[in-house]
Amino acid sequence: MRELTVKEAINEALFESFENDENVILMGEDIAGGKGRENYPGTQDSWGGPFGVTQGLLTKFGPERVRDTTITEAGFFGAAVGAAMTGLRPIVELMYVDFAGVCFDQLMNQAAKMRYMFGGKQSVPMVVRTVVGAGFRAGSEHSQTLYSLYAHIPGLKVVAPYDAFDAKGLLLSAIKDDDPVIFMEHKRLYMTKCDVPEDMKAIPLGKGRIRRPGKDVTIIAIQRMNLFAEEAAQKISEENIDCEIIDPRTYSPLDEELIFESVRKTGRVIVIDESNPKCSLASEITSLISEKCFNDLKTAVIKITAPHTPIPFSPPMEDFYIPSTKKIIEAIKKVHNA
Amino acid sequence: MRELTVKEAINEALFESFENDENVILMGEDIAGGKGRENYPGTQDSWGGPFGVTQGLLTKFGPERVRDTTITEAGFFGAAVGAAMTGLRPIVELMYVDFAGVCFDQLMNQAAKMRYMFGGKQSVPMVVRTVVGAGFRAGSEHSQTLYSLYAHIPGLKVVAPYDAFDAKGLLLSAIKDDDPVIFMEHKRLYMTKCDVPEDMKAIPLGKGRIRRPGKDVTIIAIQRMNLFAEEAAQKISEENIDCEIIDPRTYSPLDEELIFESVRKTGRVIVIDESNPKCSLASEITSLISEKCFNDLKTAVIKITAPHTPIPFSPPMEDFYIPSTKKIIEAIKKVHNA
Amino acid sequence: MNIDKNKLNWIYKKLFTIRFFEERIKKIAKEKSVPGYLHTCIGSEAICVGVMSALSDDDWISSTYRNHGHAIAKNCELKQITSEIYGRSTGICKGRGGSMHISDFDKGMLGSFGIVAAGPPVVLGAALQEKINGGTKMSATFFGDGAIHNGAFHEAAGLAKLWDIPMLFVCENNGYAEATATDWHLNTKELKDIAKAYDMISYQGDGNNVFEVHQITRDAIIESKAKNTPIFLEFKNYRFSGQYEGDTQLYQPLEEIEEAKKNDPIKKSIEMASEYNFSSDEIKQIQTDVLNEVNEAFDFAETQPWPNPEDALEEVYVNYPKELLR
Amino acid sequence: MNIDKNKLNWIYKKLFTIRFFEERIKKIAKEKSVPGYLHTCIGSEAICVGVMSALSDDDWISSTYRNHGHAIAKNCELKQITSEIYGRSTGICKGRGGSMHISDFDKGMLGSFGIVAAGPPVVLGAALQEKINGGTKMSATFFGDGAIHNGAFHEAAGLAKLWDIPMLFVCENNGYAEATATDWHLNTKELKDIAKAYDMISYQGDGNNVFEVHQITRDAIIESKAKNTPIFLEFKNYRFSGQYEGDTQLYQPLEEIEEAKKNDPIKKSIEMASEYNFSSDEIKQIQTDVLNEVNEAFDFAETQPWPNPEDALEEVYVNYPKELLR
Ligand SMILES: Cc1ncc(C[n+]2csc(CCOP(=O)(O)OP(=O)(O)O)c2C)c(N)n1
Ligand SMILES: Cc1ncc(C[n+]2csc(CCOP(=O)(O)OP(=O)(O)O)c2C)c(N)n1
Ligand SMILES: [Mg+2]
Ligand SMILES: [Mg+2]
Repeated sequence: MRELTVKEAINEALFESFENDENVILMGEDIAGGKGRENYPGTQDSWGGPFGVTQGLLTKFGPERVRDTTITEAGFFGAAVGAAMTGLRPIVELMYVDFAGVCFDQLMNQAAKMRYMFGGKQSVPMVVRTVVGAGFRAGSEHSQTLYSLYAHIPGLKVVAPYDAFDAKGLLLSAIKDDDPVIFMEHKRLYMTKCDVPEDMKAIPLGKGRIRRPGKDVTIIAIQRMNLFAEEAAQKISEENIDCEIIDPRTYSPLDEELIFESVRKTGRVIVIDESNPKCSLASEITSLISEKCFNDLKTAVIKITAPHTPIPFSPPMEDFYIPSTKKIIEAIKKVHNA
Repeated sequence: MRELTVKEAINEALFESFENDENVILMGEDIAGGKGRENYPGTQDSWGGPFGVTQGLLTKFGPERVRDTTITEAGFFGAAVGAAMTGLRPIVELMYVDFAGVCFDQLMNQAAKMRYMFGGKQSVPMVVRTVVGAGFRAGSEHSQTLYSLYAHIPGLKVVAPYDAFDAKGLLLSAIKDDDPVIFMEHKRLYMTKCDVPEDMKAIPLGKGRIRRPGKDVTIIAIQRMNLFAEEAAQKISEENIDCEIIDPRTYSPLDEELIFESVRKTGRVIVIDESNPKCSLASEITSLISEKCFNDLKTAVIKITAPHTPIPFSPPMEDFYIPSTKKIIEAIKKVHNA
Repeated sequence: MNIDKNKLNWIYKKLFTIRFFEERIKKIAKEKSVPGYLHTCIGSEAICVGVMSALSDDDWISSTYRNHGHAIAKNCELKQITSEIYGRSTGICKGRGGSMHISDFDKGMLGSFGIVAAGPPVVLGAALQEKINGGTKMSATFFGDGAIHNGAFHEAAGLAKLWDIPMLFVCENNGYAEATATDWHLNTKELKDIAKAYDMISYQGDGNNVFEVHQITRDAIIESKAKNTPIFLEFKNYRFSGQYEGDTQLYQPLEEIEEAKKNDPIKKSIEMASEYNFSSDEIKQIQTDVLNEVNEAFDFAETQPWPNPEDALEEVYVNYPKELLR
Repeated sequence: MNIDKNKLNWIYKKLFTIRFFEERIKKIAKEKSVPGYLHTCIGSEAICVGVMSALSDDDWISSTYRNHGHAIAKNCELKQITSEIYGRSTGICKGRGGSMHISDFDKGMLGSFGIVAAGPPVVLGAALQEKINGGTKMSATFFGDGAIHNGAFHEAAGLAKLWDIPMLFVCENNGYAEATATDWHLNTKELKDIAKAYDMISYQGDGNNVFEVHQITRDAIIESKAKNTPIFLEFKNYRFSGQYEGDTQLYQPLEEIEEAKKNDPIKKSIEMASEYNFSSDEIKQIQTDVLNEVNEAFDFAETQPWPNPEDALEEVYVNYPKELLR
């Protein structure tokens, strides 16, 4: 088997989707680069977005399908909606999810509600690719996750892969999906590697994954938090505590059954989300467990999230902001011993 | 004592705030009306917003402080931020909260984060007044609540009064507050009345209210849901079930202690929110209770929310969408008998 | 102007249908026999019909909350429209949309948006799709004078020009955005000059003259397609209706309304009928037919079944586990 | 042009400070000795300094992520700026902001925004406040060529004109928005023509000539205040830096960069020094002084203490129960 980084896996999924369906197009700021300098060698496709994820698409598929835009997210997100309704399968890039607020209307009120409020005759098969996450020393306006903003809105689907395998499989599905999907890529995971088979298949949306089976404590980890959860589980296994780690991967629809099954087994639960705490995914999952598995719980669920603050720039403060392996280990001990 | 409607109470609070502090200004679309027709008698101040809430302010305080705007929420919300930082206390109107998506950036990334990320030298004392809520047959784009979108964001405060007393007292506080406050008014409550003393005082933000003391079941009701909670509590009292109803009134900061105290007493809890369920206030409050009062709970908390759908127009469907007294009564019985 | 008799018949029929329809809506609004907000378009008939008469049946449009006229002129079923306004299960959106969101994808209506300026970006997308797929459908987005300051309009206009997208930005300048007069809120001398920011071709026309609207639009479509460029159209008229039914309209001076009535688009179209070889009997016949049709649509709607409450859960997504919709 | 010697001294000092500062930043970026993103402004010095030299110390400005030059020209403390970039507790934002958000309210900097076009509306608000309170502070918002298509810019521009707000919209047209060339993304012939949508006065100037920038800005301030109206300024220059440090800049043709170097604003200012009665010795002296100052600032920053981790919880709000910040 070959190893791919998350970045490579996403790039591959994009290439395959472009090849398999000519209705797939991509719009975003500097997703290729070199617009306006077509006459100079070496300028075209020299960017591929700030992380190089979309590089090569322009060269292979041309400027009609790979469209660098101006800084007009409300404009081209709306255009994606209209294009999706009328036959294309647009992918649009929100360069950082922190820019959500300049184009939230087109997703929340148009993409998400049109099928419903206009009588079900059409659908809006579009994908928003966006970059999330702290730990990059990128400051308050380039480090948020904002999962819950999108997950709150009926009509949207929300997906956030942890590793390259899931990234490829889920993006293939997202692009084929007939509903609008927000596909969230974590900037601190782009360079992480794992095996991805050559003939990687689409992974259905709405199916979580048990990243580590265990019997004592259930850890539900949101995207990058799987990294720390695994570290913590590994360490604590030395004390003979056996953790099960569940990565929901899709937050809407959420694979509730997978979560509940594990909770029923362990009765001890930790939910980890690097987002701000209030009305977060962590709140949602915790509330679901407490409602549906009340009698199975042996002790209170522990939520581990960022504090209710913006994301600070300075490393010691940002490290404090992000849930840590240490905090997770403490929580494991606490729920285990309760 | 005199009775006021919520609408009158808000109007009074605005008048008093304008009188007491000349730095208070108001900006919004058609908050006065008649702009451009100043030469014709009867045209000025003939609107006061679509619900007439701000009527009279232009006539009394003039066009410098009461500013009708164009349909540019990102523009004038940003202007409120800059005006607030430099000495004014702007109130801006988001005509319906459903328009949140066209100006979310200025609240989420600027108003909310500036104090923090720019080193704490300034604050942003502004108030966003907005209209929320279903039950008005106003369709998918004029009926949302979106409480949790704002409550999720650190740096914002979120307030939502139920009755005229709270509306006046909380708005007085919100305008005096040095942080950005989202003040949410429910369109189905505007015409409801209650006693409001002539010398009504400001009610501190972050303090909930026990709307009905009781010992058997705790009901935490979000804004208009207090109405149905009271109906349900009234009815069920005939069966000798004694409900305590708590209206948090402020969602950020949330009066957690008041909620926990009641839960410790009853051990049986229902949370009612007319919002969409995922990552909602109901999720947040439920998760807090399950974390902090685990040992006090005698049975699982029941969340009653709208379904995960946009808001349908047609009355039978919209009535189905909104949590009902009937559903609350069933839930009371369920938690009581568990 | 050469317009064939069939089209002329269609034009008069639609003009009267919209007017009769909206008058009936005003009546039932007073009686409060329908739920929710109602935004009627009395005064807009010539713009709705004139533009649509130049478009083909399967061209793409977007509308706003003030959409009855657009829907009627885009040949949506009158009974279904009415039933939707009544919130009935046979409504054009199955009762889920209501008056503000009347829309029929099968008739090329991409949507009726409650959010000011939400339509232009969406229609840009449909037009982009036509361009990419080599399609021939034209695209037109309707919006009001109030939308021209809004960022979403500007972003769509800028992209359309940059990307050489043939489409029409159709602005109905009816003198008011809610309770605010257009002549106050404009920065440019003429509203259409907003297009200068994009070096976009723009034309202005009398929105009360259905034939002028037709001709300007027809020419603009040809030019837009030929030059591969968007075109901005401003049609001036007057908003006789309030912002919504129930609006006291105190901000509209009475003398202004009286003055505007002289240019009522329906009156004008009747005056012009003889130029197009319509006898007054023919016009009356059309009116009678149309009024019957309108009345039938209301009779139909009033008696239609309500949706089931649980229908609220339908068609949120194409695919989503039903049990997770709670 | 008559500029007094003190100001001239200040201008040269600031020009060199910015250049030396950014060159040092480029170096430490290569060595990866500071965390996070760095957006340097080599090539923007004349615009930063020219505009600021026409503003008063307590006038309001906003900047972007590319803010080092604005902060230095607005007289923010060099040591505090540097310390912020290093993420230290003595940084100008206490280490919470970082390079992208360097800002000092006490120096009239309302903010450095990471969101394109977020600044114009905020500065509009400060200018509105001045107008309402009868204040005299001028307001200027800096943004790039990339921002002119964005809705937030358009909304702010439209409101400023409508409300007769004296303020400056200062656009630095440096040829690129990230990896996209300005000459591609413009619809208008000249960037400044975007202001036509608002019938707003606009001027264009050589952004590499600090004295031209100074004069245009000085005149614009006078005109803006006298006419109670916003003014749009476009200054053309070239972005020698990449979008951020580490950017390969492959999309910028080498011949273009070479050509642009001929107009390097620092080179130009040195060439023009004799016109302003500066000897080359005087210039060298200023450079030596300034370089020392820059070096001191970096030496200072490198040795400053880190913030405490829990300081992350400070100053989110003015008032909020601490225990609820979890
Ligand atoms: C983004 C947004 N802001 C505010 C509103 C409230 N609103 C509804 S209609 C309207 C006025 C629109 O005027 P115009 O564009 O001239 O259209 P008309 O009603 O005259 O057809 C406003 C402000 C809205 N629907 N959307
Ligand atoms: C709303 C928004 N969209 C996208 C970005 C990402 N981004 C950062 S800088 C930039 C280009 C800005 O170019 P320009 O305005 O010319 O400024 P310059 O960098 O040349 O100074 C983009 C697209 C952003 N910060 N904000
Ligand atoms: Mg109008
Ligand atoms: Mg630039």
